[in-house]
Amino acid sequence: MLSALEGSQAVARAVGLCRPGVVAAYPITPQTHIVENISKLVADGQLQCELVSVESEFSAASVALGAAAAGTRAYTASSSQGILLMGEVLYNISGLRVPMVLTCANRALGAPLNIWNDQQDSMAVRDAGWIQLYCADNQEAVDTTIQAFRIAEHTEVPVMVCVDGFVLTHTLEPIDLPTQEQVDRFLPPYRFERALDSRHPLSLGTCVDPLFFTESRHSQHKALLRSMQEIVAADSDYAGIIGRSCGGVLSVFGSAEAEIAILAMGSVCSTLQEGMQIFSQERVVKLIKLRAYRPFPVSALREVLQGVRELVVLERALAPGSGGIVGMEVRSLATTMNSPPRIHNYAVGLGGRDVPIEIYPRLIEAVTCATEPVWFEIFDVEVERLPIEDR
Amino acid sequence: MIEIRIHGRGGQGNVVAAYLLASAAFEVGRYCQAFPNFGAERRGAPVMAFVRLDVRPILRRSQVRTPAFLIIQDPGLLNVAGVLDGLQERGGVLVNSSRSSEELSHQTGKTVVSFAATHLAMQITGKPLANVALLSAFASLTGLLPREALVKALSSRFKEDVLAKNLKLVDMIADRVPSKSWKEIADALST
Amino acid sequence: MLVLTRGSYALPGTSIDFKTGTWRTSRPLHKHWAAPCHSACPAGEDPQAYIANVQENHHREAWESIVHINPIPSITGRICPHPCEHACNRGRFDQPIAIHSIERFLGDEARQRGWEYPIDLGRGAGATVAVIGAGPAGLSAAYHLRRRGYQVTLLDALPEAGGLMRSAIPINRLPRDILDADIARILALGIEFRGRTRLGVDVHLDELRSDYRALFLAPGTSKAKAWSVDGAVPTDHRTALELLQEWVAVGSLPAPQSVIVHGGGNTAVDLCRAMRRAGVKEVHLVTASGLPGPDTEPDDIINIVPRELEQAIEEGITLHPHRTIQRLLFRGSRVVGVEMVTLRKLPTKSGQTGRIAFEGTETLLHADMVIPAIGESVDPTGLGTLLGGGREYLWPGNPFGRLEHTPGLFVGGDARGDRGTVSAAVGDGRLAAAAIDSYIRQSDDPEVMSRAVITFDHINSSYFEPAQRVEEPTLSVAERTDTAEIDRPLSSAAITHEANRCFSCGSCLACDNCWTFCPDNAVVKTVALAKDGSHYVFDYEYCKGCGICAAECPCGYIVMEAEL
Amino acid sequence: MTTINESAFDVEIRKAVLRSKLKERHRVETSFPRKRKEEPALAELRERQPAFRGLEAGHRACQGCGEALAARLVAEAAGPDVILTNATGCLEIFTSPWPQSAWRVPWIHSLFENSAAIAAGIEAAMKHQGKATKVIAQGGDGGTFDIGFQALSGMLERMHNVLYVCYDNEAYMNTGIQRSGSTPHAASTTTSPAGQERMGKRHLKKDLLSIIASHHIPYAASASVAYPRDLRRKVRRAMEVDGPTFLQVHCPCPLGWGHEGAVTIEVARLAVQTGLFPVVEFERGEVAGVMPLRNPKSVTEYLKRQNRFRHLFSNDPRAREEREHLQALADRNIEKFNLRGEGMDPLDSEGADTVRRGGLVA
Repeated sequence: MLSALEGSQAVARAVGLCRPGVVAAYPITPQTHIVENISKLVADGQLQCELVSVESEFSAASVALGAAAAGTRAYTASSSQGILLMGEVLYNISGLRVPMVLTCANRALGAPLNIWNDQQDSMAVRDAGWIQLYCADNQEAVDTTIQAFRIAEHTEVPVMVCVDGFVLTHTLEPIDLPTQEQVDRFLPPYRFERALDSRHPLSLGTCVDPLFFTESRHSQHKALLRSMQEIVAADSDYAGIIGRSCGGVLSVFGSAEAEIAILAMGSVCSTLQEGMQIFSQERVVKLIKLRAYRPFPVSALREVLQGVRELVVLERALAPGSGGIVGMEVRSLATTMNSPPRIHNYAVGLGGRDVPIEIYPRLIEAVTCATEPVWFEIFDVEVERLPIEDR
Repeated sequence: MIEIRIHGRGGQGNVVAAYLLASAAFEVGRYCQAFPNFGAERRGAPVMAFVRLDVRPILRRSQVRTPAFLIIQDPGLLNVAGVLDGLQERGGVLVNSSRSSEELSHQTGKTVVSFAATHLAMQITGKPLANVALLSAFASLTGLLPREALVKALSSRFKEDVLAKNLKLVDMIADRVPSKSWKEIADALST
Repeated sequence: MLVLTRGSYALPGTSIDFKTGTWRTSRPLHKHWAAPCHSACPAGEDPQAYIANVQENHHREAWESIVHINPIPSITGRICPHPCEHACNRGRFDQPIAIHSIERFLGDEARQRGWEYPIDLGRGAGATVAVIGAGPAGLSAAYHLRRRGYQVTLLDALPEAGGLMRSAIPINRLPRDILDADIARILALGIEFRGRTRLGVDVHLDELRSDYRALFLAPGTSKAKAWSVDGAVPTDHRTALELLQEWVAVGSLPAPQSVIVHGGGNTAVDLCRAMRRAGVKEVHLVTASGLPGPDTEPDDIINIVPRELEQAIEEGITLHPHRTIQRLLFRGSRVVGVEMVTLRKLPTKSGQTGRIAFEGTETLLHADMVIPAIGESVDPTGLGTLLGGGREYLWPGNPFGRLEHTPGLFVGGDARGDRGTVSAAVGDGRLAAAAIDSYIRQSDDPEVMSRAVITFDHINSSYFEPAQRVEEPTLSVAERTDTAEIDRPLSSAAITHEANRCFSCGSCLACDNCWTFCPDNAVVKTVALAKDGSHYVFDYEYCKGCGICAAECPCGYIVMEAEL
Repeated sequence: MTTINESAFDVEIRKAVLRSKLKERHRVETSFPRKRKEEPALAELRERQPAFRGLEAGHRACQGCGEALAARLVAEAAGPDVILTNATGCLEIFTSPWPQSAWRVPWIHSLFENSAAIAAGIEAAMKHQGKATKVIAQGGDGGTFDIGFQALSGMLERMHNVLYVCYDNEAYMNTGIQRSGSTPHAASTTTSPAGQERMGKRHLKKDLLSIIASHHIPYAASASVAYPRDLRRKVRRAMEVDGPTFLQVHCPCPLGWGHEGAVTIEVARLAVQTGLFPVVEFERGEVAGVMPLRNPKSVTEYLKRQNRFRHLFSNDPRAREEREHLQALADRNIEKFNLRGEGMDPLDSEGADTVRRGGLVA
């Protein structure tokens, strides 16, 4: 049923529909509303779960790990510094192949301190062995959250659902929450085969020496690659039951024949989508909305990039001293194409900088005028605000 | 698309006003979007929130730069730089103030409707929060939101006594402002 | 091929595949030492073993363990000077175990409850053996021979069996009903006793040697040794043994005003006490030995049951330790006192020890009577050439008492010349019986147990609590009579308490320490499987050889042995 | 052909079991398995021990490892219906070199500093599943006093039904003997070495137990491997409590402390008997019990047995000073916890380890 909900509230209710047994979280802006809303569900008796209000994000991830390893569906959420504080645990969870879901309310990393949205936090842990799914709007955030549990539990790879902080989490908009019955049909009760159980006492988290560590990393890599199919399958099964899809690993808007394409992740896709409608007279363009960043959908991307001559890759983060993060990976896959597009890599909307709709025509103009591909630039830098040496 | 910007101060229920406005619109079948200009400001500091209403799904997530309407929760905010920025030429400004609409229109050079919302809210709800009163006035001015929509929106947020008082406030405000004087603009933007 | 598990989990307890035993350079072993009490017991008892049974409240098993060695624990428990207690490692911690009390208790229990000697007569060899002398050595030999199934004839000059135990030990130390009952129980095993049969008078060696397959000679020592001080002898010279026997048999003693007894054994002390009770005002005991204490070397302590020494002092006996009589003082022909001199047992030039008198330490002691208590020798009557060449004893020269030049003839007890206690006599009888058995069966001498003796430094005393040794209640001096037993029995609870003080030196206490403290689970608890009699086995597949078990074994039962 | 749906996991288990059976050494059960006649007698006996065996033989701890012993005793007393977590450290490393594990209870190692948080998560899961299985978090002193302290404090504050056991061997032993917050004053470690200018660690051993007790938890206690009966009793006591409990178990590290493995227990015992390691119990923040010292021994007795204090026996005048300092610290402990015994007590520092024939029932 459609209702006007704040993004955080919607995500919280989606989590509740998944019937987690243990939720552990530590407050950090802009994730707080999610946890507050879950707490409210528990307080109102609408969700039977153990809510563990830990003393740090590090413990939040650890508690969730403990719970999931013990065979209970577990969930946590965080942002920014919190994600980094969890970092050590995140690697550990994925290495142990313990399924769980984490919502990252994306936020910039300090210093300087900044509570606003970009995606530097989830990018910083992109190699932690988690599946990362980015949401373009709150409906996707809800649907992806529910799908994430199934993906995690089928693949035994943890899933991070990335929801842009404030831009989505604090925005009220009409959202269709599936019914409990639908979610139950989609998501069977959690069963972890290697659960800690005194009747079946396994040892988890052993020490693996050089003789086998290479293989264990290979296995983990393979598991991530295999999860691609499960992401697609979960999305299509979800569509079958609930009637709505998130596009699997990626979606394309606009003309398939377009020679200009923009690739982006997260809420900026919505603005760009409207830009495409408003400024449709400009050029034929297609928008590639990348939902799965990990696993990185190499073949799906290669397919949608066929025939594209100019590709803009937008980032909400950067690798200082190198440039774009997503851009670099796209560039690398393009080298495997027969006629790769020229790739222009921009970071936009860092630390909450508004991404106005006008960005669309400006980008199109920039790439169509460019004589050389833009290796990497931070869009919208006000040069005069910079110290001389940094201009 | 109707874009609205709400100015207030931390603690005045600015975001609530935005959410209520969007929710009420949702109740009459509009697409809506409401979000704060997310800040770290504390109680008393000037803040903003944005509302978009449309008959089509709203995609853009940028801030509202050219609002059709401004809702200003206290007259002091009129002195804050940028409050009136980007207001569409035909747009209207709803201000909580004891000064007259005319006086303020003259001062700002915009179409201003004002009334002493805090005073009324204080009388009815016992709390100096103008947001619901302003919302009711906005509904009356634009004719966008029938009473039932407001009631539904308020019911989802308030309960029992607080709800009753706020509903009373809503009803009391409706004829304090020139009803439907902004309806034309609103309708024009709604197609 | 080993295949990676998801998330690299491992199955429980699979470390068992990893044999840490290969890390070891030394390994723990159970070492069954001889406990000092065992080693010190002249009878050959293993008190540590039967105390272990008492700890578990298995009194009958405990008693059976004793009578496997010594048939008369209720007697030795009363009268033995118990060198076991002196040797007891617990003495280095607080006080030694009151082994004699436990032994006595078990002997009394057996008699009172009518426990039968655990003897299997079925295996009887049937051959006949004669035992001459029904004192402790003879009784022990007869008993042990009977246990082996021999037909034993026990001969004694006196009408009743018991030897010195009957003739010379004060009744208040060894009630005769107890002696009678125990002897009766032994004889009832099928031993033929012939009293009033004096060797050389009523029977003769040659005739016995032809009638029996073997002979065990335990005639004791009944001939007073010649005694004089520089050639002088009191006119009223009587030996202590004579007087004591007279007192035990008839109940009368001479009662001068004051008496000096010269000697350091039980006979001397028993006589002192008897005379004191008979009315002698001043009784002096002059002895070359020292009293127990820091000044006295262990081998120089007076060979008397400590509690008896205490009782003697209580009763007013004056002791003159580390003294000897150098001169008799006469008034006419009558002795009026002695000159004493201080002496010490010291190493001499020859490398042995000897008693050295110190010039200038002479003192005079006046008394009406001087009685020597310096021992007796074997009565040669009927022994023919066995005691030739003026020898006082039979000196067999081996622990079995085998007289090398006369096959089939064995000797034991005081007559050996190197014994002095009932317990030693009991031990002689047991060893001789074993040797006689070997002789008759024409097999080799039985093996003599020779385990190393465990010392206190092998005991981990952290695991034991200080606990007061029990003492038998005694009659007060005023209550003491010639017949009532002075040392009263202890309760079963007191005995259990005392038994629980035992360190179990060199024997497994089954305390679980090794099992509890092994970081590697390499000590496995068992009863059925331990080949060495302990309750635990070492799992050498996993034992890393750290040595904690050895260090923390309270009993010194575990030692580390280097593995090369 | 069977039609039972076999999960990938089941298949893995089955294969592993088959592999192990080939080697004739394997168990999954926590109860003692049935007799297998073809097995050697010793292996069978191993299975039939009268105590639950939570930590199996074949782990790779050093000879005479106090921590291995402590963990073994804890697992024995707590099992089998228990789930263990383990901070990174020696215990974790030597018990779980894949594909082997010495644990016969469910066990998980995650990280160095989150043992308590992992345990809290498992406990929450047990609550949610309606199970009574108790959770024990384990860590060394590094993982408890230092890096894991925050997670531990949080777990205690939230009143999780978890027993946290700190195996206190007073330094980071796994990484090669670096000083920790638990390292005693003046002890030499590789990061607090004794030298010309220093007499070992300059700072004091953190009074962790008091800090823990100040969380107002139902039960917090210290124990020593030298007193296994006391240790077992405390584990059982803590297991009975529905709420957070804490045990600090003093366990010597022969390598790190510089003594022979054989004297591990003796050294541990001396730590208690000198007063340097007070064995105490707190309930709701109040001292509820102590192991009295019958005859407090001189700290020298303890110090001289360990190379980490060797420099305290040099000619340097500071050596004497530091010895006196340590003695004063021991005296302070004795005074603070009123440890001085009043005569003989069967549960005092000399009575608590008394043995008797037939072993310890407790």
